[in-house]
Amino acid sequence: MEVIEHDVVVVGGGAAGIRAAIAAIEEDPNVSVAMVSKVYPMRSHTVSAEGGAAAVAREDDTLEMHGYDTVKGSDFLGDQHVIEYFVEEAPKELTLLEHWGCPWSRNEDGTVATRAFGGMTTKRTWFAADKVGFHMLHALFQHSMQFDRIVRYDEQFVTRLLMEDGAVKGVVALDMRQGEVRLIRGRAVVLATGGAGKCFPFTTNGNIKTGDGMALAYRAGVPLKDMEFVQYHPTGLPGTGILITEATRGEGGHLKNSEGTRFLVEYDYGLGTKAELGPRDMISRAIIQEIQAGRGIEGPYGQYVHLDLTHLGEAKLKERLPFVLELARTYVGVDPVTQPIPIRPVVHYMMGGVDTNIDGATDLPGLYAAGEVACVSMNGANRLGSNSLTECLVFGARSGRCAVAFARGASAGDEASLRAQGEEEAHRIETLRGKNKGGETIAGVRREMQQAMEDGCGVYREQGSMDAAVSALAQLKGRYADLVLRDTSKVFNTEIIAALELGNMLDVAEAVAVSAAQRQESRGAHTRRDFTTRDDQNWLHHTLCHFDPAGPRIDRKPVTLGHWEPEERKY
Amino acid sequence: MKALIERIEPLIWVLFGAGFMVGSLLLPAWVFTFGIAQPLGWVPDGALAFERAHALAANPLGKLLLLALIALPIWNAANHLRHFSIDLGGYERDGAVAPLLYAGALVLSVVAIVAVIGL
Amino acid sequence: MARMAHPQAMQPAKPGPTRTAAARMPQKFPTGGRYLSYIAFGATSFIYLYVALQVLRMVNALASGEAAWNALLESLAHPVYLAFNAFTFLVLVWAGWRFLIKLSAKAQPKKVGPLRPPPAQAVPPLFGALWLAASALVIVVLWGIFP
Amino acid sequence: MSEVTKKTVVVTRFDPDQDEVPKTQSYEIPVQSDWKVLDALNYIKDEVDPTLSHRWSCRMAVCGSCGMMVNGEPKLTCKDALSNYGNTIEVEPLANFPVVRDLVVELDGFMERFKKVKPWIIRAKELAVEEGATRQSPQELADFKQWSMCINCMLCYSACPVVGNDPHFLGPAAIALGHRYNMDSRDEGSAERNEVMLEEGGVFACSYANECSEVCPKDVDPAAAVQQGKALSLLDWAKGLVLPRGSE
Repeated sequence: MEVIEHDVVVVGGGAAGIRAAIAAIEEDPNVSVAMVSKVYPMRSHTVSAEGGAAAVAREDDTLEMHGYDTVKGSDFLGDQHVIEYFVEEAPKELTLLEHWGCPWSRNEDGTVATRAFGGMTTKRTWFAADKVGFHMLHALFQHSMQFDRIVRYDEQFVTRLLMEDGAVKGVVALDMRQGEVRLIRGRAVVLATGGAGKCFPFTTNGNIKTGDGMALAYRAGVPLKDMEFVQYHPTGLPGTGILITEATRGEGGHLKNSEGTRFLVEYDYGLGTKAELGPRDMISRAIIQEIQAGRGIEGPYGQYVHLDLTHLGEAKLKERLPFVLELARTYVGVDPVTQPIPIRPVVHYMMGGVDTNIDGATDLPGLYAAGEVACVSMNGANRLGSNSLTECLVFGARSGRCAVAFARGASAGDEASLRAQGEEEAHRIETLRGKNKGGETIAGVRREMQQAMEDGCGVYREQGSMDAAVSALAQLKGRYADLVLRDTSKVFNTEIIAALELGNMLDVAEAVAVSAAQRQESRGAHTRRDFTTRDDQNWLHHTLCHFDPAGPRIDRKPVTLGHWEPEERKY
Repeated sequence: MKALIERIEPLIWVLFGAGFMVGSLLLPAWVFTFGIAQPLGWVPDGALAFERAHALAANPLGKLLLLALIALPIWNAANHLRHFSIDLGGYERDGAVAPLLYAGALVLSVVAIVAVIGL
Repeated sequence: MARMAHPQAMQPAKPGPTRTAAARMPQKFPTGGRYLSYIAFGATSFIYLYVALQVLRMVNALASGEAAWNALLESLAHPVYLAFNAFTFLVLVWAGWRFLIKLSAKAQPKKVGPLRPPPAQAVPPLFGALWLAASALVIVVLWGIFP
Repeated sequence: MSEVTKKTVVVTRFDPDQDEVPKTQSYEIPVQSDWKVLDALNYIKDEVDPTLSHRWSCRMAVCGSCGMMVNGEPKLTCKDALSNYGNTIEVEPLANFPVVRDLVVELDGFMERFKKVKPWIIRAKELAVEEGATRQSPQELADFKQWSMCINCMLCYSACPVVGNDPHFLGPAAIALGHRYNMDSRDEGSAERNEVMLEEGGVFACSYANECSEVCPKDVDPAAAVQQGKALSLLDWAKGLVLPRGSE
């Protein structure tokens, strides 16, 4: 078995992972960093983010305002010391990206342009037309290529964390090309593997968003935090779930029902004058309510409402939202210049994730996490649009730096014991490959899992449906053991990867359902029909979900409040 | 030889581009005149009579233009044929083909210079 | 079956860890679809070479005297020559269009140091106008209109 | 759901553990009228034959994973509608690339070329964060924006005859990326990059078939970048004749 040694191992090659790797080199140019990713880094799902990245840039804006917007957006479940750090670092990180070549859109005077976004009081979202994630990812990746001390391991799927004496010492990675397992040792490991949107059937997320890092940490004993908070983006294309950016509304787009009415203005959804510039959780609920009130439009993939951009004019759409034009024309055959776009709420983002502190550190020594995989607790119960790209940079950088500092004082571990863990993992994968007995297919179990999640953990939830999801998932995990695999080839065996990913998703999905079923209130994205209001008395705390072979175990953790007192969330 | 060609590749490209430019702009009308209009008797009498033609050609500007009309399209052809040969015959032959073509172009350019000076 | 590509085409410097199937060229190459125009464009080199040699021949004729010049003009009236030159003319117009309008227009850098050539959309009409002007000039001079 | 019909998808299969050379396999499957070619492949993978290997992720034409040859043309399969074709669709791995498995091609050759053009901002003196964002006018942005839109899907490499014939060629996407940085007002590295552009397999290896631009799903127009790169690196080449290397 091949054994490779580095100081820091970063798992994931999206915005958070690359930023962490670069930060590690900035912290110490002699450190050696492994960047391990199951796809070539430019394929990472950061690439699909569209609308922008938030950071205070304008004269009329303040850190205080960005902080307050974020805290309020989080329905007061965000940790306020984390949010304060975030808003302070945000402008620096986006400026760095500017220095590294990100093609930010510009004002006439050459300064960086900003646009309005949901839940933000002023224009503070930096953008590069409507392909911000794409440009940020490519700028980061290309910038990172000049550092020879960042060694990439592309198309290597991490299946397990190497442990010794209760600390992380590296990872076991399955080389997809060769079908062989290798050990990538590191005295600190940063998880940056993104979210788990593929636990749901209808999502903006790409095929690779299977909660791998969450499952790795979870099984190693790190709790998953606030998993019940799953963000539904209000505007996805019916059928495919392809994201139509919130920037459409930031630039002045309107949401309309079957009667052609701007329902966010016409009816009271608690959004006041914000209307289309409200936060995602509230707008998603409003859309579902419109549909349930019989004001949706019937389509081949169920009811939807309209996103109307026709009044913005072709010139502005081409300049600011060219990707939206391309997506609507290609995937629903609609030209937004002249026609409204059909949209409905779609699973977009996991506010929850691996429980970390402000350094990105978990309770497991040597293990760090940043980006969507992590829950550093800046998003609380609902993330504001355009905060997550910035989050990847701010906390990717911090966890990269902290990982280097940790690695300095940590031992490399005993090779023999680590090898034994690798052999064990190699054996597990070997027995899975081409396991031609069993009655369950990957696609079948995956489909049932996704259905259970949609039924139980949708925009609106209630005890019965969530409990049903919990038991369905427990049953599916049993059936997972009976999976049949037919591909015996070692070379680029995507079937075995899909099986491992499904295993990860089942663990993460169960954590989501169990966390959701126990929170008896409505807060942010967690909206219950049977507990319709927020209950700060009993539920102003984080949920921790611990892995246990017998079933997830729930625990709580206090929220760090600060100078923003919880208040009713109205816009 | 390969190294030399690689070193002067930009120069060859300039000659190629200039040849294509001159060839595109001037040669269609030229060929139309001499190859089609003149034989069909469309060109006014005397316009292409020896005295007038010689006078035009022997003028310094005329000489320069004639040189451009001969030498540059030859470089255009040589470089374009080189790529044509890679397309159809593969890259491995280029080591022999390219020097041959460029040497040919060079020889013909010298011939053209001598001929034009001799006017 | 498509032609094989070069054995080293798109291979990494150090061969990958597993055996690969050899790269193939696109199925339609060289004579299918758009490749046909491209290859035909390459073949126009022969025409340019032919025309250049014809011009060289004219220079030689002019240098040799009136008899040679007249003989040359005479020879061009031969039907085979006439037909081939008509074909040559059409080829030159097509190649000129592809080179000037389709390919060269967008090959102009957006900036060269502090200089900014005209914007890309303006270049094709500009080149078109230049082409017409140059052709007109050739006709005017050769047809004896001026000087 | 939309209307369902039957189509035959003929897919290239290659398993280096078993096959000497690639072969084809046909699948007759029910397809929906709004499906893309990728949806058909995913249906085969999920419901018919889980041993089929292909790369894909975002299914919204931006991650660049799912480039393949569809009826002989390089296509982004998540963007290419099945309705563009008749009842039989032929899907092959990208041309001009060595094939790792089924529809999966070797990408490391590209990654090396990509790095060669130094696709990052080069400055004599790096800026500090405290200096704030550089000013760049909308026009300066427009000078390079188009070249920054490449998603590295490799369709241009599959269309380019030079890529298939000349093993040294940097290729359209890599050169376009180098050009993107050369044209960026924040960058000072064009001299360094043009040395690479002038090497064997650099810009002058291009024979301007323009196929890269014909097949680009993002309208990057790499062919234009390569030609502009020829003109601009030419200036550096001429400068190099006058001033010996290393002076200045």
